[in-house]
Amino acid sequence: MQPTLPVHNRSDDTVLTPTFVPGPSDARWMPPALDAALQVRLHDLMVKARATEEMLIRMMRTGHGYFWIGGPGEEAYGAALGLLVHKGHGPAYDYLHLHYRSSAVVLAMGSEPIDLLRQMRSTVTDPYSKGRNFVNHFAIKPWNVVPVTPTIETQYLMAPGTALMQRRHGGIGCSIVTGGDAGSAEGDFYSAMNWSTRPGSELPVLMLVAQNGYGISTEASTVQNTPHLHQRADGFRIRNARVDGNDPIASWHALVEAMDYVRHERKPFVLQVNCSRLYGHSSSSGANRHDEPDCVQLYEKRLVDDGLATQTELKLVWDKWNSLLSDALKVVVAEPMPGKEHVLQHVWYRGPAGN
Amino acid sequence: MQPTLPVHNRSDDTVLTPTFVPGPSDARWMPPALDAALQVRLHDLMVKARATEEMLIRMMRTGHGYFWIGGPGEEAYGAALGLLVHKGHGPAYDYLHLHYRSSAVVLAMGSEPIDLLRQMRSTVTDPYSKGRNFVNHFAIKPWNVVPVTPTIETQYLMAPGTALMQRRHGGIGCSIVTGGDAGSAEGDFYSAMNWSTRPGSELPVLMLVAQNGYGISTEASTVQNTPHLHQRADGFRIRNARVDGNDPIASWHALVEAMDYVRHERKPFVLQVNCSRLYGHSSSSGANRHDEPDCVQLYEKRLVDDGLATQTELKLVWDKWNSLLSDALKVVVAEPMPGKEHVLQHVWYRGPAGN
Amino acid sequence: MATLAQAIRLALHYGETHLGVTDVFGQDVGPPLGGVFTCSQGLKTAWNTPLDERGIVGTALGIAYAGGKPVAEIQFCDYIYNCIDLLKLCGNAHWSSAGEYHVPLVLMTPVGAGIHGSMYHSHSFESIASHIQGWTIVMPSNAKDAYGLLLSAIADPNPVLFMAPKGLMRAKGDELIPGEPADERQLHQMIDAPVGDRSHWQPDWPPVEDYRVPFGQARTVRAGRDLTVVSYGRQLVQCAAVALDLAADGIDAEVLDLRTIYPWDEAAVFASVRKTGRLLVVNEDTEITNFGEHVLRRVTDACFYDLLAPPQLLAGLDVPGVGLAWGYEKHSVPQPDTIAAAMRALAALRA
Amino acid sequence: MATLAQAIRLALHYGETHLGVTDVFGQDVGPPLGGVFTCSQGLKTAWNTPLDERGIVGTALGIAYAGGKPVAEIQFCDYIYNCIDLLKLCGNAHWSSAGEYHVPLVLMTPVGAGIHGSMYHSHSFESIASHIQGWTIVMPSNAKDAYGLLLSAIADPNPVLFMAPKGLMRAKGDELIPGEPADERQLHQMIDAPVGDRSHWQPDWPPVEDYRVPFGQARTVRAGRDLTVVSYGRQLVQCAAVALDLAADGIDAEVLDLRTIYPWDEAAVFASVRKTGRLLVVNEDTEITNFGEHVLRRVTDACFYDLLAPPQLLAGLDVPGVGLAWGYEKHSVPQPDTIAAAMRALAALRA
Ligand SMILES: Cc1ncc(C[n+]2csc(CCOP(=O)(O)OP(=O)(O)O)c2C)c(N)n1
Ligand SMILES: Cc1ncc(C[n+]2csc(CCOP(=O)(O)OP(=O)(O)O)c2C)c(N)n1
Ligand SMILES: [Mg+2]
Ligand SMILES: [Mg+2]
Repeated sequence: MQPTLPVHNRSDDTVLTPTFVPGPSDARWMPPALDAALQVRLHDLMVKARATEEMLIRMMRTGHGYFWIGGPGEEAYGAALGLLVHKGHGPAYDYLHLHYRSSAVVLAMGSEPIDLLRQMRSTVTDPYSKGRNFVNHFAIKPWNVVPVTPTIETQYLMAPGTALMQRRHGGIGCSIVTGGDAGSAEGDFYSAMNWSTRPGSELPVLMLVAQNGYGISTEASTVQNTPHLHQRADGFRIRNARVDGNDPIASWHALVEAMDYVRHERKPFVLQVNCSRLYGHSSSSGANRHDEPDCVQLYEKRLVDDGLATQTELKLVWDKWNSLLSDALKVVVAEPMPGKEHVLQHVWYRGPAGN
Repeated sequence: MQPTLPVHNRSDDTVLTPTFVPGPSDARWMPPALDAALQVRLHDLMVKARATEEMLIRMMRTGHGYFWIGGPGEEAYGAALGLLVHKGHGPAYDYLHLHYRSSAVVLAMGSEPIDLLRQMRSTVTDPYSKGRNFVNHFAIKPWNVVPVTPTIETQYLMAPGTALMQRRHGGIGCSIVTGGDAGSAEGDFYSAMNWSTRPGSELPVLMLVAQNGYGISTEASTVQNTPHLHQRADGFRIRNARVDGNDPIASWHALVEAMDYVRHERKPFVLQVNCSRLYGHSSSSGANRHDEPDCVQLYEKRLVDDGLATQTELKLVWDKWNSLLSDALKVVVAEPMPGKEHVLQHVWYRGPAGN
Repeated sequence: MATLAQAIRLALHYGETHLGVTDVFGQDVGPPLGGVFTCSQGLKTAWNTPLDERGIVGTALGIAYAGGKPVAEIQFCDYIYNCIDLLKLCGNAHWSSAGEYHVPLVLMTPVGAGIHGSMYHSHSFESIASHIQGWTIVMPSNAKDAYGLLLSAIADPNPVLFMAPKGLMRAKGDELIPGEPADERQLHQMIDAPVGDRSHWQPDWPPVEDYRVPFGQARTVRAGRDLTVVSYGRQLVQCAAVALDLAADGIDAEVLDLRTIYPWDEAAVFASVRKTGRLLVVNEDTEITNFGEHVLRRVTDACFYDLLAPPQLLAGLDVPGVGLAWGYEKHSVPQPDTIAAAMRALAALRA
Repeated sequence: MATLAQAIRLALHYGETHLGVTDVFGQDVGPPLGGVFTCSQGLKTAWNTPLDERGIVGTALGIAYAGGKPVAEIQFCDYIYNCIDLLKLCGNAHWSSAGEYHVPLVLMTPVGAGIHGSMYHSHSFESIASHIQGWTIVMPSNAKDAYGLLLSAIADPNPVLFMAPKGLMRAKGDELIPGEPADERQLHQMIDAPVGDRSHWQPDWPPVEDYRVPFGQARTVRAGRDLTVVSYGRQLVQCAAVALDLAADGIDAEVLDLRTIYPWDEAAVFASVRKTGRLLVVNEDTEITNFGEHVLRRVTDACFYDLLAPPQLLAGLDVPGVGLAWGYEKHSVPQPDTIAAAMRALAALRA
């Protein structure tokens, strides 16, 4: 197979907007074609994610949760990624090593917004952590979404492990790991690249770096010398590229190409997605709206301009999700909170061996 | 200033043998010119180091020490490095963050072989660790040789700290860190590159990677995908090169050029030195002689071929060091061993603050 | 009165201007934020690092080797666990180099629960820390001690771990720091960065003075006859409040604030236990191989025949984390009611 | 009889062939060396990793998540301290994911002094390990227990830390492992890799059988009336030898081998202490916040009124490392003479 996406040329400073190349033909799975219907669906999923995050922030403000951290600004590439995941359980399917701004990914995969509200409110019904972890810390075993780690960048260390099982299993399953730009300063980012390129044991790992320009209050560019983190992969001879993560179509194409390479060459790829951090770092910094490009707004304008949707249709999408979310909130606030009897549950697993 | 050594071109696979470029003129320090006298001196220092290491191995075999690990095979670049160090105390001078194969470096700087014998035998007179640490674990404060860490690669994390103080102090002092090829797999190697390239705070760190092809029993090339580790610096846009570390003249020139850049540009440089591991990993693997290029033998042939020395003269050098070492051993075996009264010494420093 | 966070900031300022501090650094420690708890706002030597704890500790060690005086921060102690090897190197460099080098550095890190911090903003670290050699380990329970301990830490030529209880960061002291303005609004205007754009803001430092809390000296927060309660940090504050309550019921507890966790004030604790015959150690680290068990062992060694009841530890439950929902925290971290129950039970135990 | 290293190798072989082990890996674990102590020679799933402990533990966790059964090795526990955050993640994933995931992995690492290993080949790790939640922690003192504990570890669906005492790696057992050939030269010829070129060597595995040492069960190595000695690993062997010596002097010690350090056999220890009234815990980890102090606390809680003397800990001195010269090791790590002295002193103490 001819790789279709050139290795990033370090002196080329332009943002990559790859042209669409049909995905690989695979008996079991193919990326859906990005036709008009899918463009509309992408919008729906982006709104699903944004509306959910905005509800989470409202919950935090109104005392229905202690702390918010999440993904507004990462819906465009997130929704595309969620749709492109080869979803299922076990090494035939993709593993997801996500960070805490990945709501769009799991919502596009089919998660229910109400479950995020549950984790936000720390109810005992929270399926991801039973009220133990902050919101957006997922764990969804039927879909290979491994527990989101509260420690930055450790997820990169685990991806070679799942990818090794996938390499052995055969097929097209890959391990997808996401993280932030500041977090790439941890040595773990490099360990992942090193472990994914062991000679003769190259691994199908798709490493995403969400470059939003910040780590909490710190401008990433003031503490790391690179406008383009994906180029750090150059030193490992790993193919890499970057894409405008605020553009779902560009992200889609870039992901299709990167995944095509990872799935079929069974080698790693580093993809930088430039995106916004629309409500700042977390509720600790106020969770106020920031003046940065809003991928949902930009995409809505484009859909209208391209004649794929009308303002009214777009508004209906928002209404649909907002009303679903209001209903969900009503359910969630009535659900029980964990008590003493839950504290010692799940310290030890007592079921059968194997995973 | 025009950098004289080009950034390593990743597609260029040839070993770099830079031509000599006069060192920078600096009021306080200049690299000595590599004239005939210095070429002979390099040989003397290489033999000093080799003879010392061979004595250490003999001590291990004859019960004068529990464990040996050291630097035979790293004398050529080590002696050159030792001579090129801007030696002294405090941030005006170079800091050395060495690993456990650096005997040639400190011996070329002027250390006495007897002190290595003391550490080998764990006598109370061992100036580096008072019999606490394995041999070749130096700590020489008057020369800014910071304690050699038994943990692989952690020395790379400290070099940006000393280099930061040197950056502030001004002048030409730099921080030199050495380590092995296998050890570069630790994330710490990358952390050091990241911390040395913070925008506006670039640091004068010379990072050396001694590529001997092995980590203990493991062929480095079987677990890391790179024939040329220095290229990992590409991802950080750090200048890098490699040199035949078995050739003291080539090493000298490469070091002069790399140091020139680091000292005056105040930026990092990664230099890979290809070398041999002549007696295997350590006494654990037997410390037997391996069939690899021997830098001392190769250099002796060259000196004779070039008419810079006769076989007789070379033998005199060996005799000088060997007899000095025999005398030293007699002294050392009569020296006291640490006892109960030494165990709790130096847990806390009780002298004045400041270093 | 200054809050604990302000006291830290004042101490760092004093350290920069009088004690040779060259660098205060860590994630978000420099402008614009000045630390997630504002502890390093307005400091002239404060700077932001890459998000890399190993790099932070390694760089601190390098700075210390090269004659600087670094005060490095790990943003939360929950993120220190990838650096234990480096902490060990800091603590053993003096010994391993036979006294050739020493390591004058301070590492600051916020610890403990009490802020609904969930699994990774609720850790305690004193148990593992006290198992690492060569470090002095301190934890203040109030602003003035924070100031005094931090100055002692900065002045010390060995590595010092300064742990600040998260839950007390905004707690105001009840004693002025020497040189602190009496009016706390004035202090606020002088040293707290404004909301919004801070690029032109400069602090107006009050003339704080040298004040040291010596290492290894506990403070008797409340004298009493019936039992000895040893604690530190946020739990000390809870213990002191509970002791006051119980006094009304005729239980007269002596409460000691350890302040220095290692090396700790054995003499003060032994003297108190010899008087009361009963000991309760309270902390919120998890209970298996907990530093309090070390205190219990030493007390059992030294005061066995004075003990009227088995010495007790009240600590965090041995669970993998402090869960976010209040039900988890309430039932896994000592709370006033569990402290009161433990004190009552111990007072009632007969030898 | 098999050595402890051979027993580990046999257990890994059994694990590969009968218990679903998919990967045995770590630094120098695969061919040609098969582990610095030869524990993984000849195994079909053994492979060499990059020199990167964080990568090793992270990869093990990933393999476990993806349905594999990894047995990862940290070459010496002295090099595990940059991974404590990852050990915590392994141990809390089941709890934090509310039971969604669990982590069936085994981490092996050699521990302890006794081989002139100097500062970084002499560490003990049980104190910090037991402070991390979600792990079962075991340490055998003989070859057969090593085999049985390792099979239990492999079969367990939770993370298990298997610590092998360095100083006992070459010690031969005195009981055959089920299926082990009775002639140890035969075993050697079957499973020890030849010196020199090994590229064509294949082991000839004996038909070893399933044999498990259950977790949490101590073993009474010697019954006695006068005092209880609790230990494990290399120190247990020393304690047992000393107890035999002291019996000649009329001091009749009961010696328990804990085998599982966490969760440990409280019932057995309590029963023994209730009988003897005296407890000595012996290990070689450093003494401040030492796992033995936890045992002491629980015993004090449960058996205070049965104690005839303060329960004691004999552990490593609180120094930054075990120095290389024998004078350091002798005076900082428990030795037969210090163990004997501690046992005599305890037996002599009157309540
Ligand atoms: C190991 C570790 N260190 C520090 C933190 C605290 N922390 C949480 S998020 C964050 C910033 C992350 O920035 P980046 O990686 O750019 O991701 P972003 O939040 O911008 O998406 C920090 C420092 C942490 N969670 N883990
Ligand atoms: C953190 C850490 N892990 C493992 C070891 C054990 N160890 C000592 S030397 C060595 C191999 C180092 O290989 P390399 O870096 O190539 O250096 P070389 O010995 O070849 O000079 C290993 C694994 C260690 N000392 N520190
Ligand atoms: Mg960011
Ligand atoms: Mg090597």
